[in-house]
Amino acid sequence: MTLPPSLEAILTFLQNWWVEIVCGVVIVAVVPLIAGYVVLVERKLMADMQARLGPMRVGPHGLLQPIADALKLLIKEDLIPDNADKLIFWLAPVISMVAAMTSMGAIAFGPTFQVARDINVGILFVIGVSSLGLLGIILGGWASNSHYSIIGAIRSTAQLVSYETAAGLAIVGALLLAGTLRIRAIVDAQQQLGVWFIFLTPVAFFIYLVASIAETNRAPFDLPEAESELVAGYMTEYSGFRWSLYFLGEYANMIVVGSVATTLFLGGWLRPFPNVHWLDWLDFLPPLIIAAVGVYCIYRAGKQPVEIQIWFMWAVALTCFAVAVIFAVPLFVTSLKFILPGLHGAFWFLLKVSGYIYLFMWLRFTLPRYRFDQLMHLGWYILIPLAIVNVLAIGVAMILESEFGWNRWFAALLTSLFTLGIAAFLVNLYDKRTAAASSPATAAARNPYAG
Amino acid sequence: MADESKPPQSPESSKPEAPPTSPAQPTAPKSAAPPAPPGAAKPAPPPPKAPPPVQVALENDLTKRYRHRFGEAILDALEDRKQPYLVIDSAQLADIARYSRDEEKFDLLEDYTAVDWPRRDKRFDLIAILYSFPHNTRLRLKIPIAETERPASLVEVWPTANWLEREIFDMFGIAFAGHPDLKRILLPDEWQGHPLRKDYDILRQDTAWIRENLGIESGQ
Amino acid sequence: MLDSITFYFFAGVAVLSAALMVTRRNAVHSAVLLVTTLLATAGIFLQLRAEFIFITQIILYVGGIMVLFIFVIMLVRLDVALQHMRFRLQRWVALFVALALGVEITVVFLFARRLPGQGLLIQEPAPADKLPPNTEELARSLFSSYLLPFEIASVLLLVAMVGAVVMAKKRIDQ
Amino acid sequence: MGNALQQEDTTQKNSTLLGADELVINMGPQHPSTHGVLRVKLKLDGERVRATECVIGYLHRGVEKIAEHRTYQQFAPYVDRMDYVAAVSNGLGYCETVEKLLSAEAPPRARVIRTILTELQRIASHLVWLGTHALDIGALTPLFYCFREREEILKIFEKYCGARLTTHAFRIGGLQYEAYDGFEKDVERFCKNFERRIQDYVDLLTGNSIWIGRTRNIGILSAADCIALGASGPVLRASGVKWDLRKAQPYAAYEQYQFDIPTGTKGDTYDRYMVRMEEMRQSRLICLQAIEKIPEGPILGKVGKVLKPAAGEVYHSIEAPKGILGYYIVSDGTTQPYRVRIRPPSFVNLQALDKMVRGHLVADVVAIIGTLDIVLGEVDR
Repeated sequence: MTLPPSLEAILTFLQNWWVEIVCGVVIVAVVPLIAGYVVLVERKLMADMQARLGPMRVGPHGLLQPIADALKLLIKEDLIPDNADKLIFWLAPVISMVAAMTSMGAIAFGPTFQVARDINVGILFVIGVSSLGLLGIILGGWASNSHYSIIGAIRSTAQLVSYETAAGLAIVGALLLAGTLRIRAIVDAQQQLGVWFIFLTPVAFFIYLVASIAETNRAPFDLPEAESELVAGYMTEYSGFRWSLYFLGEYANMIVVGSVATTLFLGGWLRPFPNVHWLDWLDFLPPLIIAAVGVYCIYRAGKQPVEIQIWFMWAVALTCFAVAVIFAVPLFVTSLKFILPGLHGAFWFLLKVSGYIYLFMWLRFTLPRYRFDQLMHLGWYILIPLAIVNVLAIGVAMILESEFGWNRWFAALLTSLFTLGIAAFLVNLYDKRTAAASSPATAAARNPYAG
Repeated sequence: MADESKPPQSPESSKPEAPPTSPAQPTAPKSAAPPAPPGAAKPAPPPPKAPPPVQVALENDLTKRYRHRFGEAILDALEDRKQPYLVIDSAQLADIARYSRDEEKFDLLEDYTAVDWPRRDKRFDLIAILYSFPHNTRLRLKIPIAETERPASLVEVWPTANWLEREIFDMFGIAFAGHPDLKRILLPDEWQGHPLRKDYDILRQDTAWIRENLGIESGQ
Repeated sequence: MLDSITFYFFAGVAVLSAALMVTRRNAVHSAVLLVTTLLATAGIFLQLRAEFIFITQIILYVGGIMVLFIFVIMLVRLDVALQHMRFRLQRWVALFVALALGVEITVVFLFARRLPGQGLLIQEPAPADKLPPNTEELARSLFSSYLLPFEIASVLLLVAMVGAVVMAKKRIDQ
Repeated sequence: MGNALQQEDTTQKNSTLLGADELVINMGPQHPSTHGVLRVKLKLDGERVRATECVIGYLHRGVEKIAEHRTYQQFAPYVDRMDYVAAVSNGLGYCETVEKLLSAEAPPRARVIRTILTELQRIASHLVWLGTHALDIGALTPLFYCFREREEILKIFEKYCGARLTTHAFRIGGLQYEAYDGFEKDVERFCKNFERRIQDYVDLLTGNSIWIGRTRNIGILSAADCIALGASGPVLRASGVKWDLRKAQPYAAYEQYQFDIPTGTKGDTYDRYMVRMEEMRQSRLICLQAIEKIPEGPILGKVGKVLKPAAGEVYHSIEAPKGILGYYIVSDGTTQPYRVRIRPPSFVNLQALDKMVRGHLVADVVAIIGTLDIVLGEVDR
């Protein structure tokens, strides 16, 4: 049987790329769901910290709330303001979401899960493409033709441009240690060194943490959408489905920055102490944790008021057990050992990302919001100088280690202390400046956007 | 909302101009502190029974100082339920206010309002309630003015008078001379009528405004 | 086969959006179309296995420069400003430049066809997986053979930056 | 009207935004943080405020006019609807004023219970302020903590008089209801808990550098400005004037209790925050002192069923949570007041807004509106 050449080409194409295509489809299909559940978790956490229950109505403990929300958003009336630039208004949220999802493609969720081929500028790809979401924000703000929107867009742009600089410089620190831009190679470098980079360059991690919160527009840096000042910032005029695209983009971005931080600083998919063999029992943790979740569900099932909720809880519990068994099998069956790193790697990776996102949420519920000029000052006067000094310090430490044979830990400690000293100095300087400039009379002369 | 004590004015009357005093005006504002020009214009009201006098003439250092300083401009000094007040001539209002603030240390204009006595010659009483932080005392100034009169604005003396005078203008239609930004404050700018005047019925409203701006027939 | 499809796709998008860009009246639309052109060009870079240039194109041009572009367009009414700037010979100048460019491209193409192996048209490109790692190669040549131009360029940028700060500061102080 | 303004502005937008000219932004009346239907027109240069204009009156109900057509008792519930966040204080002011007009006095027991309820109301009002103020500045969580505590207070009100928000707790001449069984216990339990709870807010906000950065040196109002503009209450005390009507001219039963008047030094937003926090602690102390010994005796003085005050007039003011709340009542000897004038603290304090926000950023406007602690029901009446 001979196939026409065009069909054959398509078949070879599919043969070569089917994993990537499937993963891509999975990302597009699953990320909205994950984002929805991240929102649910956020609401539940917020409720817990604020002495209330959070969503409880749709499904047991509100577990189906994200689906209800998604349905509501989909069937909402799609409003476009009269004076809006229709084309751009339509395009902007799509840009935001596409950028976030595309950048997710290059992230390695485990040693084997990665949509894009492991291109040798992987980490730059993630950062560069996710920053394109900015275009969506700025265009959306402009196209809405409303004051609140445009001020939100201006703030957003200024904020992202400033904090991307700091984030980029912080990443350079980790990249220097890894010596590569390739995502898998970065994690491998951490395995070879036997240490996560957060311990070698804590300052860089801290800078990245702050900058990534600012980049994803989360509190305390959520000025572009500060609801008490700008209603909803650049999203003011958006509703329904378009609004949900922005929303998705925001949460997908959170996952992206969490993944970048995990890859660069938290050892990616490596379990704690990957090289220490007497700690190999840590491999049993993932199935145990998942099984524990199942046990908890059974425990709660008895307390559900409605019968269907009891069944639902049992279903969740059984799913957990099934997953736990899947995780446990390669530990015992030698012939299946080869899937161990992939499976457990994904578990550890997602666990770390969740921890990072949890930190975001915790900060959001605890801290008041910065004012715009304060935000810019923090970025330009503290984080960026600090990041530059940090890059220099890491370079010095590496030379001390390789050329002068210093102990790695000693060099890292010394340079971190040095950088922290600079940080203290900068904060001190900043405090003095603000004390001098805080009265409106003198402050009026300065433009907040000038930084 | 209907008020038992008097026949409600028909709410449909969209005519913005105030109709003449409603026939069943409940009472004559008789007994309260008749200021300088009493008598003639005021028809004899029917006082149900003679109450014991609660307003007594006041004579102390404070009133003496005021009288000494302003003489005839202090029309009367009285005390009502142990609260002193001076009835003053509106022509000297600004001077007396400034003197009160600077010399007598009444540094806070606690409130500034008006009362409408439609049957009186001088239709309105402006009421300024002063408080002195150093002496912890209050003093009321009562300034009778005629309907057409434009009393001096006190914004220069007490900046807080700004919105208070705007409210008086809004509610009573008393225009203050020299106020920096005299316009309505609580009611819409285009509203007709001044609600706290006694001839403005409680059921009345600017129906035309409501129809035009709210798109409904009546605000009741 | 696939390579050709993607190439023609990217090239087509680039040319089309470039053409649309110059014909749009709305400056923001033009900017968005320019972004599309740049992205399509970036795609071609990626196809050539020039990952570093690809990502630089995206980060610098699309993420940085274009955002500032749009920022300025949004805030300043460009159409008004342009009306002041427009002069009558513009059309002829544009025509002349376009013609010159067209002639240049034609000549280059003709010569490239005639002289194979002379740089412009590689007869037998090396297979993709045998190419030297692009990023490392770029870094090596930048920091060895082209060190001086590279440093000069960075000093130039520094000068520009300082100049911009000085100008902005002067305006604020007024 | 709002639409017209918006229209007019959009046309100017493009040419003015960066041109360092002026941008007029219309904040409210439907804006998340104008605490009701306040509309503020902001003239901006970039994000800096050049001038403001408040447009109020959206909630105007003509309370003063209504008063002229109601008997003295009938009007009492209306005052609860002005500052609906502190209805008990409004009622206290009105009842005491009418009592003065009648030359009557509430019996001692009534006065002590009035004091307790009013102080609880002060705490509740300040809690609403703290929660919303923190929310405006971006701290989400304190709001829920504050409302949790406020709920305890409202429960006490509910048990006492059946209503939670617009309580109408007092009657002219004293009280309608006797304190319920276990009233003292409830108040005491609340006060005991509240000490710990207030520490939570302090932990969340007081030392937080972002909070300090957002409130220090923001919206400074000097003592002289405060007095000139008539600003009273915590706003006045935060600028260093140690003055409180509860001490200066004691009413209800305040002269029996020991408490401090907290003051600030600078008169900025942070000082006002500290003053109100300390006021809550002091109110708690007053409540604790008051429940220790509530005198026995009648709760309603002899005022008669039909109130016919002798012709004349009276002015009386109390220290409401938001400032001086004054009532000026003119009687013509009938059962209905001839004129009731209410001196609303929010209305007068709001006047200071313009002075406070000039030169600050848009974000500070929100903080300053919050720190003024206005209730639009009272501003507009």
